Amino acid sequence: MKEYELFIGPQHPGITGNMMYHLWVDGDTVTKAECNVGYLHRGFEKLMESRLWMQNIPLVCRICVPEPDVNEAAYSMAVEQLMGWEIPDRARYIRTIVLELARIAAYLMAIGSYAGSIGIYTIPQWSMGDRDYILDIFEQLTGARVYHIYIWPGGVRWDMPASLPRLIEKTLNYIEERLKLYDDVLFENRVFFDRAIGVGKIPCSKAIEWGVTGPNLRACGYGYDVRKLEPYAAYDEIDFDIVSYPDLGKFDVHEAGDAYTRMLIRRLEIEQSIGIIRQALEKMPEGEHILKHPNWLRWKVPEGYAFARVESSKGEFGYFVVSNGGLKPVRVHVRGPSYTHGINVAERLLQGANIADVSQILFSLDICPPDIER
Amino acid sequence: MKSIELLGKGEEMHGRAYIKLNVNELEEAIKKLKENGFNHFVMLSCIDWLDKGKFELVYHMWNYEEKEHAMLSIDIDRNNAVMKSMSHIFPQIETYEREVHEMYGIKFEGNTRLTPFLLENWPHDPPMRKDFDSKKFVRQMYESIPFIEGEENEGI
Amino acid sequence: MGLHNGDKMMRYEEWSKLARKASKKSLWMVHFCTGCGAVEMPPVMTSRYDAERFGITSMATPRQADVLLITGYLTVKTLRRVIQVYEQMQSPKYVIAFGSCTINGGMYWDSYNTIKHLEKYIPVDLYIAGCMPRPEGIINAFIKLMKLIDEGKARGWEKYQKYYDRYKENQRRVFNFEIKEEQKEEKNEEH
Amino acid sequence: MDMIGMAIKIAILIAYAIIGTCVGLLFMGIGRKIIARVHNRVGPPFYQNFIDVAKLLSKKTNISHGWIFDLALLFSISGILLTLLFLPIGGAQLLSMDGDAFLVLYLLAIPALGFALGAGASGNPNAGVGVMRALVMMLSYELPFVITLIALMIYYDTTSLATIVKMQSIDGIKSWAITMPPFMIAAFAADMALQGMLMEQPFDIPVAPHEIASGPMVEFGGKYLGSLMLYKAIALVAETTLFVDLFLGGGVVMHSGVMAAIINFFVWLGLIFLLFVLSILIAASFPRFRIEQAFGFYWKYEAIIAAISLIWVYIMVIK
Repeated sequence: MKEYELFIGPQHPGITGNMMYHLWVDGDTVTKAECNVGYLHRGFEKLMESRLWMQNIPLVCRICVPEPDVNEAAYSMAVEQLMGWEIPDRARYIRTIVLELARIAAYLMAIGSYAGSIGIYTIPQWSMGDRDYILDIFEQLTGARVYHIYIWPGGVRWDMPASLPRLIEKTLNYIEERLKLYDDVLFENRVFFDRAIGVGKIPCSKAIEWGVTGPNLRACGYGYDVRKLEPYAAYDEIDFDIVSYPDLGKFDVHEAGDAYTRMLIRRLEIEQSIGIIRQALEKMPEGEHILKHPNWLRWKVPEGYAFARVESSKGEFGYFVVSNGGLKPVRVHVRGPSYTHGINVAERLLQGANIADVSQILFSLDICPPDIER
Repeated sequence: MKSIELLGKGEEMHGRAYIKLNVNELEEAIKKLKENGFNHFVMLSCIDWLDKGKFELVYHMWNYEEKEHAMLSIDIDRNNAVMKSMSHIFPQIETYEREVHEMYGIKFEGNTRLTPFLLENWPHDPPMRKDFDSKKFVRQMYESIPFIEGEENEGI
Repeated sequence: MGLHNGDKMMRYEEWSKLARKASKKSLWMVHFCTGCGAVEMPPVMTSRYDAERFGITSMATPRQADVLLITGYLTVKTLRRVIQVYEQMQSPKYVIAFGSCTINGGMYWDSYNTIKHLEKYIPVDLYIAGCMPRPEGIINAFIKLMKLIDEGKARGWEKYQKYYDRYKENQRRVFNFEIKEEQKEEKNEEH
Repeated sequence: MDMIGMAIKIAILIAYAIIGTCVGLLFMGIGRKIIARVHNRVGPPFYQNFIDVAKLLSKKTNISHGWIFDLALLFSISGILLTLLFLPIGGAQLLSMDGDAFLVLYLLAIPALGFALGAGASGNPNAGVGVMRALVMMLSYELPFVITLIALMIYYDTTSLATIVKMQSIDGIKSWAITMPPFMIAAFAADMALQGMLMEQPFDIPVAPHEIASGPMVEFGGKYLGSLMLYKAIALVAETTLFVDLFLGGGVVMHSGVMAAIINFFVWLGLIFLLFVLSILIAASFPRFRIEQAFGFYWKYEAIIAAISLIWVYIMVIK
């Protein structure tokens, strides 16, 4: 059969959002892949330059749709660096809890969509339903399901209600129970092993040079996590271990850096996040939750360059904020983890892959197009 | 900080090294840092300083062992925006250069893939330049298009 | 003869009524995530809200589907694909637009790359307000659409056929890059 | 007399088609409900598939891709209807002849070829890939299935489906083939082949939405998709009936009399329903294979299982 072209997306069930891969296929094997993005380009960075420092908060959370809180946290941290603020202890703990809850929600979504891509539709149905319980917590805490606009420069928008820890604990227990079901149906399924092991393998020696971060990098055997490298929020006071490749707990260890290991890392980090939230709830001190803000309309941020990074469920999120001492930022540049995963890494991994595995590779990299395009 | 020691200049800014370089020193500096543990290229940002008449390119690099972040900054002329491509050192610089090329109109010599990236068939000025007026563009481009009003019960 | 024709009309009316009854209970939507509203689609389709109760499922290709959901803002690049998808769908077809971004641009009112008013380019049967709409809102919109179909009011696709030229003209104006490119080429040839 | 006989035959034929589609659509609807329960959902009403078909058939525009595209559907539906006519349903069979067990195998291949024609005419690369996969799938599941069929033929010493059913129903449930150890394992192999025929996970490779956007039916819409759903409904009935005829005595539990015919019909209905539920439950709990893995699964494990049963049966017959 002669070579033909295949378009995966933008309207295709096997694509991770609104983006497109242009594949040249020979028989069943992809010979060349080209990523085509820009379907979600709203020009955020341009918009932020014409808005006040506080007006940017509702914008930044829209950069990563499945996990918006990391954006708010990173932007706030960058502004705090410029202002030279130390945020109150209670705010740090609340931020930790919110970020970890968002991580669990994002991981559940990632696992669900990955399972859909290999054809087991039970898991997405379950995991999306379970994710909704976390959104319920967010609704009680912040008033919104998806875009919370909760983490602000200087702290969090309002204090955590006294009844919330009980609800969080209940939800976490429920999710822990459900994870056992996921293991039975997906992570210990023979067909999953057949499908995922050795597929979309990132060459581990090249991983860092290619710019792989987050769970994908940890699946390659590098135990790097921004939460440990550059502790933000309250991560320096919380005891947790990084999950990385050879140490997969009760699961079988196979090849490093393939779709199987990447998904298992995500699965194990849900448990890790549950542990972190429990500790944070226990250690959370009383006190103020936010610093006093200057008048937002006349708020000038001192001149300088600030870079803040956080660990999102997809990898390293970075905000580069430049101020000239004015009312508005000069430049806000966002480093989305999918920027490297979706373009450079995916194009290389798709080369030589079977077309049956294309969707699986993309979902196991957990590519999120909005943070490529912004 | 290790990067400042290695390159012999620079200052500390909010816990990160900010190193101002000349254009011709950059390639050497990136290579040197890469050999010395700065093996993670974080990103390439561009800042348009309209009043100073220059573009500032910031190359962010990260060292996993030393936990150190280095920002290598260079200035290029705004009217003659040409720069040498660094994509042979880190493969992902290629994508960042594509974006900067599209958004600011900076040409990167040596990058063979400066094709349209986020925008499609964009005939206007590069949109991220400070002199591109977004609001005026929106008025001209989108607001001027008329609504199509049908009769009643013909949908909205 | 007249009577005969009337009979035929009557029968046609009855049939189309039946067809509407069937099509309102089985709305298949295209699997197309155009914007951030798409993140609320999985909860709608899955076990918490379960839209399949109402016969709503998602289909892989536009040929098989009836409803096009515009989930949020549209960039010019996506609009081209949306129009292609819309024209590939087989009538009767309906469009539901999500969120404030499709109504007037929402928070991207001054963005250079998003179209502001969706109805200038394709007919919209129903808008859902909010940024972003909640799953209950989405299901409510579907029920409202069912009502509109039942009453024969969801006729955006007929409007598209009727004012096809004007829609095409608007679309051409927003994609007018091609014209400008041609002009550029001409200029180059002159030089 | 001939005319009347003809008319009766045509009436029965139409009745078969209607029963086939109605039962199929009903089962698909109930199946959706059961799957929804597995998913922790409420699920659509059981008559949802009837509404879906009605809606698709009432669509106003129906894009065709040339006469081959139209012919393809005709091919598929007529092929599957013809298959249904040759299958004993609750012991009653419309058409029969010696060697119809082989004939049914060939008839079952016609719809796949029809698909290939239609997808080829549509010119969509996704459809092309899907058809290639469908043909490879057919090739894979046919081997274990044919081996089990040969085992049955050797045991019952016939090539007629009617005879196989009759021999199994001599003694009620006790004489069903599945009660004998060699046929138990053969039934397992055949059930896996059935899973492939029904295109359910782990063998829904030809229509995988995430990989090739629902494969051969990518360009089908409106009335074409509606007809395709009708085809699928009849195919579901025909394929499960084939299994019931081969291993479960065709659902025959009583002999002679109108009452017996009705009871047999309902037993048959219950059995194909159970088979269908089994297949969708397997589908709900497994991911899908890659095509070469499916091929390997059928030709390595399933074929070996089927071959063991064949040898076992052969030894039994010789003794």
